[in-house]
Amino acid sequence: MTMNSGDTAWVLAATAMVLLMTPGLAFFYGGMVRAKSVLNMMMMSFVTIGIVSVLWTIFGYGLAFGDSGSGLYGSIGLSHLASAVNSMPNNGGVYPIPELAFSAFQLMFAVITPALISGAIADRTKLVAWVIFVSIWVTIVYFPVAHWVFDFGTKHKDGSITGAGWLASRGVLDFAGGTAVHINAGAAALALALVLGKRVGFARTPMKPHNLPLVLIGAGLLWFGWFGFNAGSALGANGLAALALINTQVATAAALLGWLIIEKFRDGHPTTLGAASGAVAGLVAITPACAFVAPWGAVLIGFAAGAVCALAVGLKYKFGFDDSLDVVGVHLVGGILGCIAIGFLGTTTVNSAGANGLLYGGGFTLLGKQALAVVSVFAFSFVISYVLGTIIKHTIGFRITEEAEVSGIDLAEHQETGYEFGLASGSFASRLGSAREGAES
Amino acid sequence: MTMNSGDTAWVLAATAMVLLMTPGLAFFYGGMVRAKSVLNMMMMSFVTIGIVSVLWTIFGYGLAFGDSGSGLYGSIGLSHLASAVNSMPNNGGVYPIPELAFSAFQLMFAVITPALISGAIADRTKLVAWVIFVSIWVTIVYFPVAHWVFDFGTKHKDGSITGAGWLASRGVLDFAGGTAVHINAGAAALALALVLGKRVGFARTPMKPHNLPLVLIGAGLLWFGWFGFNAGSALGANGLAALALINTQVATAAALLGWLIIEKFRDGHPTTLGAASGAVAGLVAITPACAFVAPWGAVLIGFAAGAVCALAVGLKYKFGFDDSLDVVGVHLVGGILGCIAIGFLGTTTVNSAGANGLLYGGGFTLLGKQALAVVSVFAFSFVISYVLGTIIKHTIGFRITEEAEVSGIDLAEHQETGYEFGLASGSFASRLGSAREGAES
Amino acid sequence: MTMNSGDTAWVLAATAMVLLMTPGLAFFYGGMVRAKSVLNMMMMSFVTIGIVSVLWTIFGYGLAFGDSGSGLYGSIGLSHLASAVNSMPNNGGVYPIPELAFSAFQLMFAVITPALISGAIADRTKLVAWVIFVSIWVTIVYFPVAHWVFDFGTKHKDGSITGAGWLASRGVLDFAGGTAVHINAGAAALALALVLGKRVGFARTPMKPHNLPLVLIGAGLLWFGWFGFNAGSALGANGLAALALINTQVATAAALLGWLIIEKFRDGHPTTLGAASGAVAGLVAITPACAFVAPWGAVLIGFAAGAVCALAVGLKYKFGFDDSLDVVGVHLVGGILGCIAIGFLGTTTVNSAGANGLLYGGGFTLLGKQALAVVSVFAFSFVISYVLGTIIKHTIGFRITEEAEVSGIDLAEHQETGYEFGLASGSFASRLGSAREGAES
Amino acid sequence: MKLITAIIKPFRLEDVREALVALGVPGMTVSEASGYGRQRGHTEVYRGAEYTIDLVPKVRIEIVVEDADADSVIDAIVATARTNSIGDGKVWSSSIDQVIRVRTGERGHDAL
Amino acid sequence: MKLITAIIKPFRLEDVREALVALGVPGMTVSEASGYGRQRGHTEVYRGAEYTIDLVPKVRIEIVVEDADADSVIDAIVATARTNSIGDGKVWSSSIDQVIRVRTGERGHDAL
Amino acid sequence: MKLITAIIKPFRLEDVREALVALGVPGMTVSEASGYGRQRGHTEVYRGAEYTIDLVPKVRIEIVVEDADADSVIDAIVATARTNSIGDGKVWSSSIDQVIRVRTGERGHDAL
Ligand SMILES: Nc1ncnc2c1ncn2[C@@H]1O[C@H](COP(=O)(O)OP(=O)(O)O)[C@@H](O)[C@H]1O
Ligand SMILES: Nc1ncnc2c1ncn2[C@@H]1O[C@H](COP(=O)(O)OP(=O)(O)O)[C@@H](O)[C@H]1O
Ligand SMILES: Nc1ncnc2c1ncn2[C@@H]1O[C@H](COP(=O)(O)OP(=O)(O)O)[C@@H](O)[C@H]1O
Repeated sequence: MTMNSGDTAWVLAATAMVLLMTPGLAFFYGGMVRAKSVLNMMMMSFVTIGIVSVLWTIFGYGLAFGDSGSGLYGSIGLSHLASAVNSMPNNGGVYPIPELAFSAFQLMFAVITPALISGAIADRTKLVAWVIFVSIWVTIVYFPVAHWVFDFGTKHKDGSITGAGWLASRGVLDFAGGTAVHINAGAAALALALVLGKRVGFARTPMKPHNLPLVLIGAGLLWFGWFGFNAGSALGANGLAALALINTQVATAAALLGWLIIEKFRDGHPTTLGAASGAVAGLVAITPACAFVAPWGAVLIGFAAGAVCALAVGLKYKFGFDDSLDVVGVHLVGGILGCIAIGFLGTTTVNSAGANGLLYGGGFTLLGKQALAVVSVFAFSFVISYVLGTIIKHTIGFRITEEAEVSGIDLAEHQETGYEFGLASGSFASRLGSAREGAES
Repeated sequence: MTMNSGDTAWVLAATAMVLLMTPGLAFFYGGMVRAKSVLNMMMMSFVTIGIVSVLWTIFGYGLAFGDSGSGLYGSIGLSHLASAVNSMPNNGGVYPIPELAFSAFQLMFAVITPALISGAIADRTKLVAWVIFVSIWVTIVYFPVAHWVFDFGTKHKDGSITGAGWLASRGVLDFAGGTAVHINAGAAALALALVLGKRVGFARTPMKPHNLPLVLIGAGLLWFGWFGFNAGSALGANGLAALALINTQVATAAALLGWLIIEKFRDGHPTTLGAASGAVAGLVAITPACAFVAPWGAVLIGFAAGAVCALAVGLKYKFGFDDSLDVVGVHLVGGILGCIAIGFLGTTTVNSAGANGLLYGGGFTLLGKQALAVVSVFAFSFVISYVLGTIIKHTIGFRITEEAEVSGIDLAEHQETGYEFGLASGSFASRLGSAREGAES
Repeated sequence: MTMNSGDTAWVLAATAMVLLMTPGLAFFYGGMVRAKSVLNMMMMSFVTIGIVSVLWTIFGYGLAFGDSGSGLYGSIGLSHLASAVNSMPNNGGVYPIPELAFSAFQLMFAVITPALISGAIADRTKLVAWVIFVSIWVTIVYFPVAHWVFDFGTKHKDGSITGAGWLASRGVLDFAGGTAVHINAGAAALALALVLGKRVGFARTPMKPHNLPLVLIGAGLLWFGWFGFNAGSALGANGLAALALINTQVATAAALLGWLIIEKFRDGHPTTLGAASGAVAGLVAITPACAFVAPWGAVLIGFAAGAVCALAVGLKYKFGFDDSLDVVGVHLVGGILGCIAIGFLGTTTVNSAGANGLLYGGGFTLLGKQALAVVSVFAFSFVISYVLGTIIKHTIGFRITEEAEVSGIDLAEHQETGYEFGLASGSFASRLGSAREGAES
Repeated sequence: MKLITAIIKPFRLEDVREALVALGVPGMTVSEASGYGRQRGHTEVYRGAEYTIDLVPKVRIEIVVEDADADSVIDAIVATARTNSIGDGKVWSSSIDQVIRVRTGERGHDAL
Repeated sequence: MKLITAIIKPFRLEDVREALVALGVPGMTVSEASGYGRQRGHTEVYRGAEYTIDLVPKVRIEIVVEDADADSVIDAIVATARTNSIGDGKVWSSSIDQVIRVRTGERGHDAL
Repeated sequence: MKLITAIIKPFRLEDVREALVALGVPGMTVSEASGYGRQRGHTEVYRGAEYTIDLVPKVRIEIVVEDADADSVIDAIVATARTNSIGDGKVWSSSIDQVIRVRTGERGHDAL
């Protein structure tokens, strides 16, 4: 396909916007933990950007978007991104944009997905264990699942398509990653919350957010970046992108209201944490559906997501698992809701490449496909994450000591404290040589 | 008009940027209040995004950009956005972009305008009253006024135009919303400040900003987003957009300096709050003018706006109304200054669709039109806002109790506190059922 | 060249993104100083935006991109930007975008470069001295050096080129400003750190960052904006921009990891400040190289930059100069590393307008050119900055009093304090008249 | 010499300070505190998790005065800090051996 | 009347409060403090610059009690705050002349 | 046993701490405070509204010492905290009944 500069312009901008989501997530999560853990919480996101981007360059892009013929994973090997470079400036690919722009855009999805998981294991995770987990998890879970869902293969002159992922080729509709990103991360989050166990004092000691303005900064940046995520997934500047964009906005807005209404009736007062959480729930739920439903459908999905997730975040107290920042309640639940909703509200009047859901006379076919995708991504991610987490737990260990957790993970893992507004009496020494004993104690 | 992917790319990016302005505003305002009100201040912006986006989907877009034939408001009914969806991917509209992109872009303007008002009534407003005010205000004030100014109607083959707003069809120049956004919000802010009355301790107790870095984060995001606001209003990626963009930058820069110079001479020291405020004043003032004046004219307008608004923010102490965060002093004054300045500095050498102002030999015609727009938008908005505010005040009440105001609106209205850096001794209980009595007390 | 809306769309978006970098820098720097200096630190960035944008309008654009025929500076005079306006909507220039878009994009580079310097002189600089320094420095250092590197002149029908900068015409490769921006700022930072001398208590009293989440907010916004900086420097939405973008991402990611690894081995713990610093070091180093190397080369450059800069920031303690926030260690060192790395890793397989480095069989030619650029920009900037700084020091004075420095520059220079979370007992008075004596004391 | 310690509601601080200055008290030291007592704390709710915060923000004022002035200072504080609602606070006084002004080394009466 | 001052580890505060309430202590005042002592502080490293922070976060509790209750209160604090690790803190008590409830002006026993 | 309370300028804290350690004082408790006195506060201006902040940041040091050591500790604090400018602060001392080390329950001399 010949390259179109307008489409390229939008995908470049969208890529930058999606990158910003991961720092945004770091702030959203960071503000929610206690002041003694804010740095570690943010570090998990930042280090994930580092790891995944480098792995993507080496083999990740190939594993996700190469062609093994199986539909289960892409190609194994080191050359894929290199060949993408060589095909510049015009790619021979599916979209009217440089293949490197496509690759960069998809990289940002690979970055944020594992970062999402970190919210489930706040305040207690060894950084080195997290680094190892992320490295393996993107390799054996994310890259393959991205291939399943996002790789639409190569269309040949005779109309045949080869190299598509097995879910994509079955006509599963997931515009921007309800399955590969949110259900995937949510399932892994649940697995890790179970593997790591509860924080010291969970459901007994207050663990209130230490900096709600920081949470809202994160939510604001997430919302902004998500337009790149969803509307950028059109991989061009066109009507579909515009549809995805406006649906993203109205669903998120409705979800914000939905969450606040539940709070008003359940707790007596709507909260700013609820507004931020509702917005994120709406963003999650509309992600798969944003270019397959009409705006009124987006409002419905958003409103339902806000309300349902507001109720779902309490489940961890009932079932007794410490999904610290509600990755399950928001990303897993919201992701499932959005994927399934397409089965009802999908309509070809807004997108001829989509399909009609139950309410548009499409019968149960689409619903079945969507359910298949939900179940298979959830099961695959949960099982592998649980096994991987357990192995790490029993080898190098996944948690810091209880003492370090109580006095604060920032100090224990990073020798830093988030804030210093008052007196920090002490002395100074520069450290130009190698690690001293004191540093290890 | 056929769709152009480059123009679409820019409008999509600009739309996302304008969305970010409302969280940006939340931070700008939130940092300026005392720590006990920061959440409520931000909540007013976030909940406004929620409400306006949903109303836009249902009827707002039609009310603003449909055609009633009157020029006073668009069309009444539910179908407008739906038909926009159906016209995809190509619209039959005025601009070479999908109609949904236009609609989404305009939605962001409808979102931020009422959010701007909230700065006038900081620390003391019942959330439910604000929700009701915003819902009605956008419906009976913003949507109609947007139609007046922003709807240029449909051009027919015979060259005739139908469906334009009454100010737009009279040749009033307001590129990105000096009237519909800033004067409109500023007039409503003045009305509500009068209706609600002063905060406890106004002009006696110190009410200094609690978090100036947060104010600057807000200002930075506003500045960034405003390029979308102003240059996006070209609805295409072209020379006009570039002119709007560079004018926005240089006017804002000059306004920042203008405000600081006034502070240096009046107070002895330039302040960071002054820098942020000056920047916003410049952004406001250049909004209507950004694509009608030359860059040197933009510098003049910016500098004047910075200086004049720096002086204007003191007026509330003189006249005794508590426009808490100076919405009148910045948005009303800056908006009027920018709109009127076009009457002097407008020139067709930079934009053939513009007009010549007094200094370019255009005589008083343009100035008269601009004054008409200023006066009519101010009067309409002020009167309706005052009446609407008064009705709310005397029915459900607009203010929280004095006790709640003194101990802090965040706790009273949201059961939250913004920060927890220290000891928060207490106990924990999860709340899975419905609202308990305690919550209502 | 005829205008292309897709290219224009990307440059407009990139321009806005680059603007956001300067507030981002303000937060990155602001969080790193002590709470008593946060406002002054941010003010230095914000006031720089003000000054440089206005000077750009008056004469800066001409000085940088006009044609004096010498290759050493552009044109002297006031008319350049005005004539750019008149050439709208199509420019007669080198790029398929409106000249005003090019001018606005380049303005943002001129803004951030002097702002970078401010990190070297934290906590102790008179604002008025800074204002004077920036005004003169951009005029006699930045605008000329930008001409050297960024002005590729006008290509005539006979293939000849006139008006190019002397380094650009020699085939020096610096895609987005390793020399003109980072080495330039780093050299000036070193000069000013020497001229101003050490802070009270330097290398004795702890001076730990007061707000690391703010540092990370800054780093996140810098990272985002830098895509505009680097990929926007393609001045179009094309394969080169995509290459620049993905290289920026992977180099930055690798640098983040590189810095953390050094910390882990030297200090025992990786830190969030290290992650943020590593990211910035990577962004700096890839800036000149982003469109001349393959992604694997970008990973190498990034990793090296992270590791080398992590070691370099300690040098100030060894040599005893107070480059407070390590502008030398990050921007000078990282900038040199990136510029020289092109001499090794540059390859025409990714960019035919580039050149082959040593490892691609290009011999030492490219390396020599790169070294020439590094040395000449460093020497020019260091010498002039040192002289200029010394003159200011001995005339109006460059530092605040020691007492003011100890009690905090925010109060001394701005009569403000950054935060107010607790009790601020005091009284109120509005100040509508002119500066009172008290204000001057 | 007596040390008077007063725990009061934060928003009364400015009035108490003014009253003490009017009484001729030359100085005082103020710090933040949290109180537990009859006054109930408040409830905060985050994502459906309810936190009962038992501590209420208070301000602590410490004033060193001569024995003869103690009663009038106490009375002034009690009178100005009072809002007649639960949680108005406590005032207590104790004897101190000596007080020194750091700047001059003066002791006792001269140190105040 | 006695004033009991306890410097304890922050994370013991809630348990100490509960123990005191169980003992019938009607109120207390809590504030943040930093301690220097046998318990060593920690090291922070920023860009290779090492900061030895000598002060350790502590909580100060002040309780006014009647003379007769002082010992049991002290014992309860010591018992609940103890973790048997260095830095558990100190408790001291001193005599105060009088205590007044601001809200009512009551003194002595009635003021508690 | 004596309790010595010192209100000093924050930037003198580190020197005072060192002097006390040199003197063999094994521990102390530090907290933030604000002072009102001869030293004038400062003015802040926000959008033309002038705020006169009367309180000046200070640090409070509390040290429990044996009676015999009180004078030398006081002298050391006064000597090190002094900058000879207004606002250097105050030091006062009072008697305490007893002091207990939480970790061990030791009392008196052994508790220090
Ligand atoms: N026994 C006590 N010792 C020390 N401080 C106390 C004591 N009792 C109360 N306080 C302080 O006095 C404040 C007010 O007490 P409270 O019982 O709430 O109200 P009131 O004094 O009006 O009866 C508390 O918040 C606490 O700071
Ligand atoms: N002489 C003292 N005067 C006042 N406070 C002290 C004194 N010694 C110790 N403290 C306080 O008690 C805390 C615990 O003391 P430390 O010597 O660290 O442990 P321990 O009491 O278990 O021996 C210190 O952090 C400090 O706040
Ligand atoms: N009567 C007092 N009681 C308690 N603290 C006091 C008293 N007078 C002064 N202080 C404290 O001592 C500090 C210094 O006092 P100030 O009068 O400003 O200077 P100086 O002690 O040098 O004369 C004050 O900020 C305050 O914290």
